[in-house]
Amino acid sequence: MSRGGLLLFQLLVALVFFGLWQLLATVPIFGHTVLPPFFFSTPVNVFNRILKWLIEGTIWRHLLVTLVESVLAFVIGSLSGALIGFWFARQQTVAAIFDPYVKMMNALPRVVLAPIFALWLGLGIWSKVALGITLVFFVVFFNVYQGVKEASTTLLDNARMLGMSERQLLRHVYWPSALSWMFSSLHTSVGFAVVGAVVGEYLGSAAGLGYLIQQAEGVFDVAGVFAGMIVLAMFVVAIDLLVTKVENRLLVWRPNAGEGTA
Amino acid sequence: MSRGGLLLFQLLVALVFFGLWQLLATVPIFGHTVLPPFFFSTPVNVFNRILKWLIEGTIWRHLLVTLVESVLAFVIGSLSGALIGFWFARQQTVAAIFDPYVKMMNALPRVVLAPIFALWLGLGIWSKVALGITLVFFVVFFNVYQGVKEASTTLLDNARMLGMSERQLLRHVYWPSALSWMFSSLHTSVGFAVVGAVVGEYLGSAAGLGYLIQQAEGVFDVAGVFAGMIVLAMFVVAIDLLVTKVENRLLVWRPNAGEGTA
Amino acid sequence: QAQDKIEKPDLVLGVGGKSSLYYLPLTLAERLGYFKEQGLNVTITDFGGGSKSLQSLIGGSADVVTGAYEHTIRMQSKGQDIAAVIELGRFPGMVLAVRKDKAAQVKSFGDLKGMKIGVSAPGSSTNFFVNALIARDGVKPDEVSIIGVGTGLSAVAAMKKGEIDAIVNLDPVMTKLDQDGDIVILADSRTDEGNMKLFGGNNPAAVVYLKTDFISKNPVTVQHLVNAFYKATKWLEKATPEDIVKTVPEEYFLGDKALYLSAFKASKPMYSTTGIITPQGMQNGLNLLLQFDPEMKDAKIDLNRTFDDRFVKKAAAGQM
Amino acid sequence: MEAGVTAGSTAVALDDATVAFRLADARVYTAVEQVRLSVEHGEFVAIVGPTGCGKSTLLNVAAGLLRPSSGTVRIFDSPLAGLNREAGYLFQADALFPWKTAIDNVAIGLEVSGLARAQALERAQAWLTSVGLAAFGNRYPHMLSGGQRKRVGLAQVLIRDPKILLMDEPFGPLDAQTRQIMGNLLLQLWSADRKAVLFVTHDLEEAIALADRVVIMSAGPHARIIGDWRVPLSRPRDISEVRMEEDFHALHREIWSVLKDEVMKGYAQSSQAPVEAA
Amino acid sequence: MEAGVTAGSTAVALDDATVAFRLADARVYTAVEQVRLSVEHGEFVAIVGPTGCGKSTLLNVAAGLLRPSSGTVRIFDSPLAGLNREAGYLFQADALFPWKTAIDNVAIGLEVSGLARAQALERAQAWLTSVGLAAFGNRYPHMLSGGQRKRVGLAQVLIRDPKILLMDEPFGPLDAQTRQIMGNLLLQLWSADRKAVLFVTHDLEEAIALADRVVIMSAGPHARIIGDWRVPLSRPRDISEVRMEEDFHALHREIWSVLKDEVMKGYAQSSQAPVEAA
Ligand SMILES: Nc1ncnc2c1ncn2[C@@H]1O[C@H](COP(=O)(O)OP(=O)(O)OP(=O)(O)O)[C@@H](O)[C@H]1O
Ligand SMILES: Nc1ncnc2c1ncn2[C@@H]1O[C@H](COP(=O)(O)OP(=O)(O)OP(=O)(O)O)[C@@H](O)[C@H]1O
Ligand SMILES: [Mg+2]
Ligand SMILES: [Mg+2]
Repeated sequence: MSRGGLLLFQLLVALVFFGLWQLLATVPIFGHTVLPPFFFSTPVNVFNRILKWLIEGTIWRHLLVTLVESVLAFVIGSLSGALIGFWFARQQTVAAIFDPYVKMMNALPRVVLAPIFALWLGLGIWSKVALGITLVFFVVFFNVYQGVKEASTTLLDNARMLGMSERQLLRHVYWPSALSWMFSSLHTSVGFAVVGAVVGEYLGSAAGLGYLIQQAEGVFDVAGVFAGMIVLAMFVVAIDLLVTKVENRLLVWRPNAGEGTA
Repeated sequence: MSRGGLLLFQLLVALVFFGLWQLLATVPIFGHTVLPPFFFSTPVNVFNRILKWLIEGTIWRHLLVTLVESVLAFVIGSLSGALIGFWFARQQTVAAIFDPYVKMMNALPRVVLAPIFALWLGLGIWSKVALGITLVFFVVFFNVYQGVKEASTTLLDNARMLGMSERQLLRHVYWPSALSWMFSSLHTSVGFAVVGAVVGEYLGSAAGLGYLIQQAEGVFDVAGVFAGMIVLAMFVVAIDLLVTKVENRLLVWRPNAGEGTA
Repeated sequence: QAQDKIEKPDLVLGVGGKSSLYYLPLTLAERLGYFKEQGLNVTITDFGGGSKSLQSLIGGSADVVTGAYEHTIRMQSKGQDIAAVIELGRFPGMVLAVRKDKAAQVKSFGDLKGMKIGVSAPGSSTNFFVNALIARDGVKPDEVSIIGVGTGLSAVAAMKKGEIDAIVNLDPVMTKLDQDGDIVILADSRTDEGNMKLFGGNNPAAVVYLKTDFISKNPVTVQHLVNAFYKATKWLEKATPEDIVKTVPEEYFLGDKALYLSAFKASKPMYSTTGIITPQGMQNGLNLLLQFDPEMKDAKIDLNRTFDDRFVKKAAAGQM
Repeated sequence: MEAGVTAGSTAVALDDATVAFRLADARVYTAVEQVRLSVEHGEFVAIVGPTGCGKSTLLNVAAGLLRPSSGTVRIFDSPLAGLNREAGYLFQADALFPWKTAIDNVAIGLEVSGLARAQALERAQAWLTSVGLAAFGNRYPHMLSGGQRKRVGLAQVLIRDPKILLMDEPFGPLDAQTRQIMGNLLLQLWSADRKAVLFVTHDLEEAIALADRVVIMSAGPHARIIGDWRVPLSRPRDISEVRMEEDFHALHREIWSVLKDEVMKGYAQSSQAPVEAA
Repeated sequence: MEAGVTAGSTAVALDDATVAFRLADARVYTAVEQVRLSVEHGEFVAIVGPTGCGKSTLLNVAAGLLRPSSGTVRIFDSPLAGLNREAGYLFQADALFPWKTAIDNVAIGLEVSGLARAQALERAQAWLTSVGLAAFGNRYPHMLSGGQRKRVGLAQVLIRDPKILLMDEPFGPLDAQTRQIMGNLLLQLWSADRKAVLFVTHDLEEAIALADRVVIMSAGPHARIIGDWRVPLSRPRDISEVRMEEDFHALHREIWSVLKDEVMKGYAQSSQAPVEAA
């Protein structure tokens, strides 16, 4: 499908979605409103709110805070996830010993940890970044770990026979073969980084989209809540586009549909 | 390393961890307690609490509730993630159109959605299961989607030439080649399913480990909070062992270190 | 006898933070078996916050909520009919304090200008409380920096770390900080004189509220419910700390029993003894809202619809 | 399509087929150009040519896995759209399913066509025996040697009994003796119901011994068919015996002289830049 | 180890090497048994044997990738522990790095040994030219034909100039003419500094034409070395010319008669259950 056609279809989906929402929130079906506006507001209200934010400019500061937190959480979380994933995959003994602990940590409810983060890191951006990291880290870690273990044994044998040291193996074999694994996890992580930041803000902060959302929720301003979430979503798609760019750049070597015959 | 040796080392790690915790929480260093017991309790207190729970038997009911929620979230989330992942990978047009929306949804802070889940699903286990599903789904989805796309083109060509229909391709090629991707995501998901359930309970419930933790936190009973988290962690390791069993069973065909020469 | 039949013996009760002292009467009614006594089977669901328990009531997943009186006013402006049936707390119990090392600088509320103030959550009643106080000295809400710090450990952590200069919060957070000598209290709405000074009288806090049509459809059920709460209120009025220790689940203060008891002592005056919200109290509650929520300004509020005193009166009559 | 399968009809017909690959930077590499090649029903055609000339590319085109940039492909006189469902294709590269044992790899072709698993396995075992791997049925591919894997692949394709066989160096990693056994097996099958076979090999002797026609390709890029010989040897043949005949050697010499020059040319050419702008 | 590399020393010595693979169900498949094989410094040894007999297994053992179940491996008279760092190994299977272009694949061996990238690329380009792929340097492996990939692999191994060359059917997917060119290239390199070469092939003529010694293996399981011929042809040789000599044909006939029987035996054997309990 052409780029234009695709965009058209995507817009159509959005339109249908918002149309249905407006309909179900305003027109009662069998005397019963499917999406009571008390809980769902209406798209019109939500858009008005976003518009107002944009015009008044109040949103930018909050958006910037959340952006910084998300990007930091994403970068630090995925870097450390990838590094430790690599390390574990190469150090089978270390991996075997720490395996149950990693899994336990992955299961700790981060929300409960918020006070500890606040204690250690204060209420500034770093406690939110920490929350984001705890989500991003595990997604990337498990995938990179598996990706490294999936590297083809033939290629590894060849690489070793070509005289590669452990470090060179990492660079020339493990890293490229774990790349597609890593990128798959990065797509999941982008979302989680933002969730971490927003939830962190939601649990204690002075700015950010999570703060906005919570403030709206406190006064039962559902339009505000949804407006915050929609801004958030837009923003994630923007970051994800970047990740996809990098991915396509790094994975040029793959056979893909685009090639074929002229 | 032998199984026994491994277990020994694992225990050692736990001992060092708890030892350090006890030390830093009770012995002041330069007149300053690194882990003030008000925020961190001490391992001794925490274990006493767990012991008490076990003896009094209060914990079992809560554990069961959380178990049911987690398992449901895990099963439903990963099944639907895998199915929709497969479907998207095979329907490139659908995937292209919905791609940005899936990513947006992945970025919605689930905590904010809690009232909506309560509205739709009531206050029973299902609203917690829903929260778990929203975490598990995306992790599995992105990995299965990528796993299917990574299937070797040579194998696919061969399978097509052998007369496989789309459904047979799924079963005989895509499914086995996406398996290791799926299992990698399942290891991440086990943790997330539990996190979802617990956070759901934490945000509103009448039973479960999350409820226990919340009650404890409300009265500054840090020992209770940590005791809850430790029970939780144990419990995740148990579920994960099951996943690993299934994985080893399904991936027998792989060349592995265990084979080699006699 | 037929009219005495309980229409709906199985009730789901929502609460935001059951273990806090704010909701102690609920815990007592449950622990002392008053619901059972009244032939009710109450499932208590605990939520992360008061707004969530309200939402569950509106959404229909909870039948009754113990929450802030303020919600009944707010919901009227949103076209949702809910009404309180008994008052549990007559004072909000909120306390405003500044960090010890800042105390010298802060002589009046106006001196908070430019400071970082921790509230339980932005948009919550603690937020409005501080807004109201600084407004008296002519400081606008956007001239201070409001930070959400929660109502639990994170609030304590934030103050101890020096992340915030002032805090508005409830017990046990405030008692903890006070005991540890981290703060100097500026305004205390746990006590009679504190409330007189701040609001000129009562300012109803925790109440039991339900949807109005639920009340009219299930009057007997509501009566029994109120009976139970009323009895708990009475029990509490006479309770000594030892009684509390015996009744409240041990987990509630295992963290620090002494702390819990001093917090209880500090908070005791705030519990309602009559269960009745006075008109003065209603007006005080509304005034607080009017001052800061722009959306409330144009709303027409009929305060009489926010509280249905029939049931408490009957319960009180039955008791005596 | 079924109706078109009559003796004498053309099984595979490439008409002026050109395949150009798009490279990076919008450049284009024309692998084969204007290839006109037909395989009659029941005919055994061998393709021989220098490495990299485009033999596999032609098989991919005939299989419907690659659409030619220009020209047409007809299968049993109907234009080919999508996959060639009449064909079985033994790939040059290893294409066994690593998660299936040898016997499952062979049986899969029958299973997907709806045969009960038990029967499929039974016939697969018979096929494994034919290719000399009766005892290796429950090995996964990574536990087999290169030649064993190739033979499993052979059984995998042959068991489905396709009307058209596309084979890309099927006997490459086999020793000379096993090659002959496999060659005889193939001839035997082919003569039983006269399939159309398109057979790529680097072994000219093998090509002559097996085929009705031997087609020679020029070196790429722009590879074309530069020779097409009919093999004058009688059927049925035994591969090892046929090599003793004088006709065999005469033909071999004739083709070889053409082929040798072509390889040298290809060797020289492929050292220059073989691309043009799109 | 460097000290041991003197003319006349033994480059590779397998002594009573037995390799048994553990199968599922604790069964064991003994691929090769009691193999005694040595390659002197500067010697070119070809291994020929029926498919699946254990040729690749022996190379893996010599490369240090597989530890024999019993027996010893000595490289330049030192016992081999871990990888054989003196050897270059051209694998039977495709082992190019799919994420590197052809030239990067060739250059990597130099790069890892610390040579500057620019120089490594320059030398890689020269090697690509030697194997006839000068113009294909910036292609990724999936854009190359089977034979082209093999030649890139060849360049990848040869560029490192290892003292021991292990080659598993290096010329398999090449046409006869290219095979000869590559064969001559290999001989030329080898004679320049007398490497030890262990060369697996299915083409007996090629084995004789290239090697100093031709070793024949019996069919598996329990494959052993059943023949070891010294090739009496003079050096330097030109592969295409050497085939005209009478000695060549005599030796070929002699080896062939042994080999032929062995293949038939292997064919029969491998159809029975070739496993024993562990
Ligand atoms: N995807 C591709 N992109 C670009 N060029 C390609 C691609 N696939 C093949 N080629 C080129 O097309 C030519 C023909 O390739 P093909 O695989 O058909 O050769 P072949 O005759 O089978 O060679 P061999 O005998 O070595 O297998 C080669 O030069 C190859 O480099
Ligand atoms: N991992 C393994 N597990 C079990 N058996 C194996 C394994 N690897 C190889 N074998 C068996 O060992 C024998 C020798 O294999 P090898 O690959 O060395 O044969 P080869 O001589 O190289 O054959 P070819 O000429 O076909 O490549 C074969 O019968 C094979 O099935
Ligand atoms: Mg080819
Ligand atoms: Mg081999």
